[in-house]
Parts: sequence; structure tokens; C-alpha cells
Amino acid sequence: MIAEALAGLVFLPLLAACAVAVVPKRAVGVFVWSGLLPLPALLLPLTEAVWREGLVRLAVAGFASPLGIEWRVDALALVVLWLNALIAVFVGLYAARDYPPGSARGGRFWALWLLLTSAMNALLLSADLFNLFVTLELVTLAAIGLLVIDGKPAALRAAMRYLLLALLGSLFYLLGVALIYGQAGTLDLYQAGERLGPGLLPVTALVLMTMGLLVKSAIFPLHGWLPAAHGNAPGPVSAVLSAMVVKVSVYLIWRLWLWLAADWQPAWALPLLGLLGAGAILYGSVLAFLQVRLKMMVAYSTVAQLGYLMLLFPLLGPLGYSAASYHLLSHGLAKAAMFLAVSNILAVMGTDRLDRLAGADRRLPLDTLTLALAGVSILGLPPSGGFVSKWLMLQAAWAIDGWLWLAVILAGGLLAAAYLFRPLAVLCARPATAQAADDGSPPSATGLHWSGVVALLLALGALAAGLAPAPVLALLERGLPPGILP
Amino acid sequence: MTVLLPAVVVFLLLNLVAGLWRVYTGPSAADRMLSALLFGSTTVAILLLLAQWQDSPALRVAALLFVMLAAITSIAFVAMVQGGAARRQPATRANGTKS
Amino acid sequence: MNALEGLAALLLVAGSSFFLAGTVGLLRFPDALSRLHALTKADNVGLLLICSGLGVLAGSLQTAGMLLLVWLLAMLAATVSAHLIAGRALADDTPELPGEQDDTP
Amino acid sequence: MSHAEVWVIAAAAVFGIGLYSLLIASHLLRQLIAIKVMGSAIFLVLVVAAGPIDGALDGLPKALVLTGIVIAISAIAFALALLVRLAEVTGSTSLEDEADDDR
Amino acid sequence: MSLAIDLLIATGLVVLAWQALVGGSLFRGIVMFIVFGLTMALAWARLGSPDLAMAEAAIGAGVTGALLMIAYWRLRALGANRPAPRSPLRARVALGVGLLSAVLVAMIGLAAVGAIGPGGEAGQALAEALPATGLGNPITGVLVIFRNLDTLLEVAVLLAAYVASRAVMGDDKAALPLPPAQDAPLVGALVAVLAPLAVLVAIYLLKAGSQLPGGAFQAGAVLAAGGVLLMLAGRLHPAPLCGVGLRIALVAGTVVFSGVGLIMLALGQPLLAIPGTWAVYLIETAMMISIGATLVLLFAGSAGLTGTPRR
Repeated sequence: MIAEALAGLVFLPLLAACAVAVVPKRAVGVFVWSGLLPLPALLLPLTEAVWREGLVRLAVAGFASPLGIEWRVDALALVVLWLNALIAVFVGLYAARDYPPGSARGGRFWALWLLLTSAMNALLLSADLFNLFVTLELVTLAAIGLLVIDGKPAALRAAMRYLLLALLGSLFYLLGVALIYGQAGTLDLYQAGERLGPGLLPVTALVLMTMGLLVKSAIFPLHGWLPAAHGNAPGPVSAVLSAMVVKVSVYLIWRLWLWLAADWQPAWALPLLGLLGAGAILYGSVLAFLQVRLKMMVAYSTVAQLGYLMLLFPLLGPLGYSAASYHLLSHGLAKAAMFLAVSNILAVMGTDRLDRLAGADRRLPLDTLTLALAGVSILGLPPSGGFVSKWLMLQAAWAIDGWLWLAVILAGGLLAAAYLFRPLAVLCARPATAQAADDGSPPSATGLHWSGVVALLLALGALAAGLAPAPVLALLERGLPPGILP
Repeated sequence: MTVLLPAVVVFLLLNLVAGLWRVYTGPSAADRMLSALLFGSTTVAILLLLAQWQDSPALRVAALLFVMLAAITSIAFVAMVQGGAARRQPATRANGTKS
Repeated sequence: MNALEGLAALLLVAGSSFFLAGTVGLLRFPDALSRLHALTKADNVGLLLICSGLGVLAGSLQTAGMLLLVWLLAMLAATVSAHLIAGRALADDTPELPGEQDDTP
Repeated sequence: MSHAEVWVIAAAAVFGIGLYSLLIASHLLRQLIAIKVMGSAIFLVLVVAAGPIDGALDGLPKALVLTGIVIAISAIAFALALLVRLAEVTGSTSLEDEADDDR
Repeated sequence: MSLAIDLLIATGLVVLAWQALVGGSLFRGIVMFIVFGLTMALAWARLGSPDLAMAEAAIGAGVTGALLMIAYWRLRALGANRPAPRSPLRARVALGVGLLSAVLVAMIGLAAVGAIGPGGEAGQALAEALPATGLGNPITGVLVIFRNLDTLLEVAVLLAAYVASRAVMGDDKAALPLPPAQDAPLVGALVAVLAPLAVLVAIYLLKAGSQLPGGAFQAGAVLAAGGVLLMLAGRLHPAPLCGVGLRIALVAGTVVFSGVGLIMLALGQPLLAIPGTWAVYLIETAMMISIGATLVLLFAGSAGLTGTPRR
């Protein structure tokens, strides 16, 4: 039963994408939803199996790991798989409004959307270093294809920069894989970890692969491409980019440092990675505060929040690990909701420049609420998932007397408050009298469009993550990586 | 024989380098396009010699592949260069098949 | 070094000398057309000699057939390419290649 | 199997030239060629660093390189389509001139 | 003597990389890049892997070179401007970074080569497991049987690249311009010989792929080269709409590979297990068709292909 679920996760969207590319326009909708909607259902048996046994393994094509490729699902992979399924379905429902499956552009959009979902599932399942390279390329190509689907000049330029940097990152990652295969003789991530020792070459390979992945996950100071790409992408695409595509590379960095290099981690590098994270938090937050456009502000907020994921390295321990994993989940939901709300505002108001959005809350009450709720989670205020992860991270920092990290986490929270309250204030401000005068009546609220409801559901999901973290945290506790200091 | 084959390969490689110097520095467009011809013959000879010397028959199929590629590349060169002049005329939307 | 290997060695050396002639022609001849002439003629005969030398060495008819196919195709490709390039070199008013003068970095 | 050091040094030099050109070239086409050339260099290191198995070079990395070559051409083909469209829409073939973006 | 050959090819690679990437006009850079690809194929031949020699020649130099040239031609046809050269400061920095990276990679590579163990465990496992599959060529064995998830996802990458290119293209355009057709009488004769030969060689590579070097990728690339030749000679034209047959060809590789894998799973075998050599040939044929169709369409820069030229 487990093998069918795993196969479905990867092959259902993949075959649906092929079908979407072939069938005539009117039949595209059936294949799109039959490729997306069953994904959460497929995850249920997997969750139950991981809950029971802690780890699910499948040798693809029946060959064991030194020769064949192996799929492994542990707690962390399951959490990110759930996030991917939720984002693919909910943001997919939202995207059906802008790119209806029957439209001319719809066919290409949904083929890429399904390929992206399938590629990310394949990446999260795979335990083979070269297979991770192939899936990472498929994720990058599908994501950039989605980024340029509207053909805006700014999006084209951002996509070109993103593609060049992503290809360069893949080259460094591949060089690392070449070295590891040369030394360990196997490509399986966990087997290679056991075979390699703390020599010069394994550490060099680890550093090379990490550099490549840092470029792809836009961690400060290599974040240059992210704001332009996420800021100029179409609404639903920027949501999936920020919530999932960037996170997947950070997930791989964790896999390398906590599983591959579990017992030969270069200890000197951990604080360095932490400093990168701290830099991202401070730099991203300040830049977010200075932005004129709402989407660019949310994009820089992603740069900042990614910094928290890198804080796992200096705060290595069960607490820090659960905190960072939970932050990955809650930020994904909240950021997707925020980008969808902003996309709605942009669609209705015609612009996302903050100085022209005064009084937008009357016309878009639902989206302003979604923006506020998602902001609560990004900020880390009590009822939300963001609060749980920040609280655990504070405890972890407190436990090891990491005053610097403590200060960075708190400063990040404050700066987030600054750059989130500013747009809310603008949105809810009374519009300048001139604007109200010319169209006579106060702007009427637009109808309750279901795409706004989808964004609200995602924001509520981020809040729900705060109310009931126990099951997820218990699951994460059982699947602790070997790289965690006892 | 096990000495002559590699010797000829080295000799042909030197020929290739000399030929490529002409292709690189050659002033006229035709010189650039000679590289396709050069690779149609010299490299194919090298591959056939390697096939015999390293006793791997698949290299002969590779040589056949090289010859086909050289022919296609030379036609592509001529098309691109001649087409290059298209910039002076307006870029025709349908490609200019002779009616 | 029986007779066959001797013959093969002779053919290989002759082939190499024709390649040398082709390269010297390529470097020394004044303009593109004469270089074209040198390259296509000399190199093809060189390839023929080397292929026949290898055919003698290989000893199997199937390999010899493959070598013959490669050579025939090389000759066909060389003639058509030379024809096209010569046509282009003659008709082309601008001796330079497009993009030559702009030296894009 | 033959003089692995020669190939590794050549691959390193090609990688260096590629990275240099990637940073210096302002025309995107040249940068894409640089990335493809660096990829070939890394494939060379992958095959040579794997080392021989009873004489012949190990077959597995060769299959990986074959996969890598096809992925390289897919990425380059998409990048070229993106570049042509970028040139058509904005008239520029470089990442530098930000002038005509609708800020 | 073999050291002399390797040294010559290795220095050739470095010199050609320099000529392709630094200075001189862009068109000359592309020509030198194609020569670099063919020299790389020679290097693979010297390293004892004809498969890679064919793949590098057909895909690395042939199809990539054709794509670069057509892109260069389209940029000129669009009259795209030439960017200003970079500032000298950046040139010095770039030179420093380039040299540093070359030295680092050389040290890493030499250390890796020096510290070679008894040979990869995976490689030995491959040597032991290969006879059981009835295949002679280890590379095809790895690609289609042992690590077939890589190959499946890689064909999906090619499909994603095509769909993404179509998404970039936008649906308002019939097709990107193509250079004027070269249908001089002699070219017709060459096409009449080369096109069928390309199909013949592709089928041979496919059939031989299980025992001798060859396989779906090289075969697909040879088909694509034939397609490019037909387009340049004016026999094949871009069409605004993608016919159903062509669409099926595009997704054939992914669908057939996944289909066989899932059917085996339904029959109780492990996922993606390949039952026999007949399945290997079925999958390789489908992949060859997909790869060939995708690469030709990427060259054409259009949705579909048609034999009759548009009026």
C-alpha cells in the first residue's frame, strides 16, 4: 500500500502533466484536478506508516542503494511533503481563476504546475545525491517557466538572472557529487555519510554543494535574484516560489549537514551558516521596510524569513531542529496566503504601490484580513505557527546561552512588525478625500470571490499550526537527525 | 603497428591544430566555415584510427556520426551567414522559401 | 611485419602526407577559394588512404564496409559543403562575417 | 584510465576559463556557452575522479554524465528561448541594462 | 605515445575554451564552441567511452551548436543591440576569480584522483548485476534498469524545457523567424542521402544500444540532427499549431516509461522494475521519439511542424 502511495505522489501529477500537454483544451480541467486533488489523500497512509515506524524506505526498480536509487520518507520529509501538497492544491485552486484550465495559456500553465509538484515530491522522497540533482533541475525549469508565463519584461529579466544563477549553483552541487562519488563509491546520501570521514575532500565536497544550494535558496548575500523574481511573478507563482521552491534547497542543505555529514560535520562552519541567517534576517527585514511596492515587500520578507531556517545550524539540538522544521511549515502557509492576498489587491486596485492603496480595505475586506492573519504568523504573535517556532528557537538559544542568536531572533520579530504594520496601516487608512469624492459613494466591497476564501484558508492554516503543534512536533521528535548533538 | 597508429593520430592532431589556427584567424567568412570541413575529415580519421588502436568498434559509428554532423554544420553555417544579411532587409515573417 | 601490415603502414603514411598537404595548402594559399580547394581535395584522398589502410588492418569485411560508407559520406559532405561555402564566399559582398565588426564581448 | 591527472588539470583550466567568462561577458549568449563549457569540465572530473574498476573506467558515472548532458541541453535550450524573447521584448541581450523595466 | 595524444587533446580543450569564451566576435565564439564540443567527444573516445563520445558530438556539439547559431541569428534578425563591454575593474576581479577557481578545482581534482580507492562499490555492484539483465552495455543497463528514475525524470526535464519555452514564446506569435532555406540542387541531393541515413543510424543506435555503445539519447539526437537538416534545407517548416501526433510524440517517452513502471507495480513487482529486454526496447524507442521531436521543436522555436510551407 505504501509503494502505491509513494508512486502516486510522483507519477500522478507527472502523468497528469503529460495528459494536459496532449488533450484538447476543454478536457484539460479534468486531468488537472485528477492530478492535484488526490495528493493529500495519498499522504494519509504515508503519515500513518511514518508515525508507526518512523522511516519508510522503497528501493526504486528493486535495486538496493549502492547501485539503484532509494526513496526514504522520515518525519522531516513528511512535513515538507504535506506543505507541498497543501500549497499545490490550495494555490492551485486560486490559480484556476487567473489561468482557467480551458484557456490558451492555461494548458501550458497547468502542465508546468503539475510538473513542478511532481518534481518537488520526487525530490523530497529521493535519498540519492545525483537523483536530487535531476529533480532540482526539473524544479528550477518548471518554476522559471511559470515565472515567465505572462511575459512581463521585468519577469523575463528576473527569470534570466534566476536561471543563470540556478545553473551555476547546480554546477557547484554537481562538482560536490563528483567528489563524493569518487571517495565513497556510492551515491546514496546516507550510505555515503557512513563511508566518508572528516578528511579534506569530504568537507570540500560538502562546502561546494552547500554553496550551490545557498545560491538556489537565495540565502543572504546570494539572495540578489529573489526579490525581482518573486516580486514580478504572477500571483499564484510567487506564492509557490516563496512557500516551496526556495525552501526545497534549504531542506537539501539540512539533509547534507545533518544526515550526510552527521559524524564529520566541520564544527567551525556552523556559526558561519548562522551568521548568514542572521544577515538575511536583518538585511531582508530592513529592505522589506523600505519597499514601495507591496509584492516587493513580501518578497524581501521571504529573504528575511529564510534566515530563520539557517539559524538551525548554530542552535543545533532537538529544540532547534523542531523549531526550524516548524518554521518551514508555518512560514510556507503564511507566505503563500500573503502573496495570494497581495495578488488579489493588485488585481482589483490595479497597482500594488503602497502610496496608492489607501482605503483598499473597504474594497477588499477579505484580503486585508488574510494579509493581517498571515502577518500575525510571519511576525510570530502567540496564536500562530510562527510563534511556536520562534518560541522554540528562543528556548534553544537560551539553552546554549547564544545571546547573539537571541538578539537576532527578537530583532527579526520587531523588524517584521515594522514592515508588516506599515502596509496594513496604509490599507486601512481613510482614503484621501479627493478620491472618495470623485466616485461619490464609498468604494463598494467586491464580491466574496472564492479565490479570496482560498487565501484566507491558507492564513487560517498558519494560525491552526499554532494552536495544535503537538502532533507535528512529536513526529519531528521521533525522526531526529543523527547530526544532532545528544 | 602499435606504434604507427598512435603516431599517425598525433600527426593528425597537429594538423588539426594548424587548421584551427587558420579557422580562428582566417579573415574571411568562408575561412570560418572551413572548420566544418576540417572536422569532416581530420577528426573522422582520428576516430577511425583510435577505433582500430583501442579496439572499440563503436568509435566507427561515432565517426559516421561526426561526418553527418559536419555536413549539417556546414549547411547551418551557410544558412546563418547568408541569413545574417537578412537584418538589412526586414525580417521576413514566413521563411523565404523560393516560390 | 607481414606483407599486409606493411601495405597498411604504407597506406597510412601516404594518407598522413596527403593530410599534411591539405594543411599546408590551408595555411599558405592566398584566398578562401583556393584554401577550400586544398582542404577538400587533399583531405579526402588522405581519408581514403587511411580508411583503406585501416580496412586492410582490420581484416573483416564488415569493418571495411563501414569504413567505405564513412569515406563515401565524407566525400559527399565535402563536395556539397565546398559548393555552398564557395557560393557564399563569391556572392558575399562583405568579406567579414556578420558580427565581426561589432566584436561583441 | 589514461593519465587521469592530464584530464583533471585540463578540466580545471576549462572550468576557470568558463567562470572568468561568465563574470566578464556581458552578452547572455556568451554566458550560456560559459555555463555549458563549465558543465563539460565537471563531467570530465566526474568520470575521471571515479577511478577505474579492473582496468576500464567505472560505468556508472558515464551514465550520470549522459543524463547530465541531456539536462544541460534542456536548460540551455530554455535559456536561449528566454533570451530571444527577452531581446524581442526589451531589445537588450544583457542582464546589465535595467533601464527599461517597468518599476 | 598515448600521453602525447591525451596532452594534445587536453590542451586543445583549454585553448578552444579560451577561444570560444574570450574576445573575438560572438559568431566566432559559437564556431569555436562547436569545435570544443567535438574535441570533447574525442576526449571521451580517449577515455574509453564511445557512448559519451557520440552523445557529446550529437547533443553537446551538434544540437547545442545549432540552437546557439539559430539563437544568434534570431538576435541579429531582431536587431537586438550589443551590450557595452564590462568595466576593466570587473575584468580584473573576474580574472582573479577565474584563476582562483581553476587552481582550486585542479587541487581538488588531483587530490580526488590521487586518493582513488579500490573503485566504486556501486561500479562493482553494476558489474555483478549486469549479466542478469541480459544487457551487454553497462550504461544502458544503468539508464534503463538500475537507475531508471533518473532517466525518467530527465525526459521529464526535456518536456518541461519545451513547455517552458512555449510558455516564454507566448501564444500571439506563429513562430520565430528561420534563416532562408538552402535548397540549391546539391543540397537536395545531400538531404536525400543524409535524412534517411539519419533515421537508419538512429534505429541502429537504438538496437545496438543494449549490447554495444548507443542508446535512446544518441539515437534521439541523431533524429534531431536530421530534423534540423530538413528545416535548414526548407523541407520542414514551423507551424503555429502542434498536431496531436506531435504532441503524443513529445510526451511518449515519459508516458511509456511511467506506464511500464506502474504496470509492474500493479503486478506486484517493485516500482519501475523492467520485465525484460523487450521492455527496454519499447522504452528506448519512446524516449528516442520524444527526444528527437522535442529537440527539433526547440530548434524551430514554434508550436508544431509541417511539411507544406505556409503561403
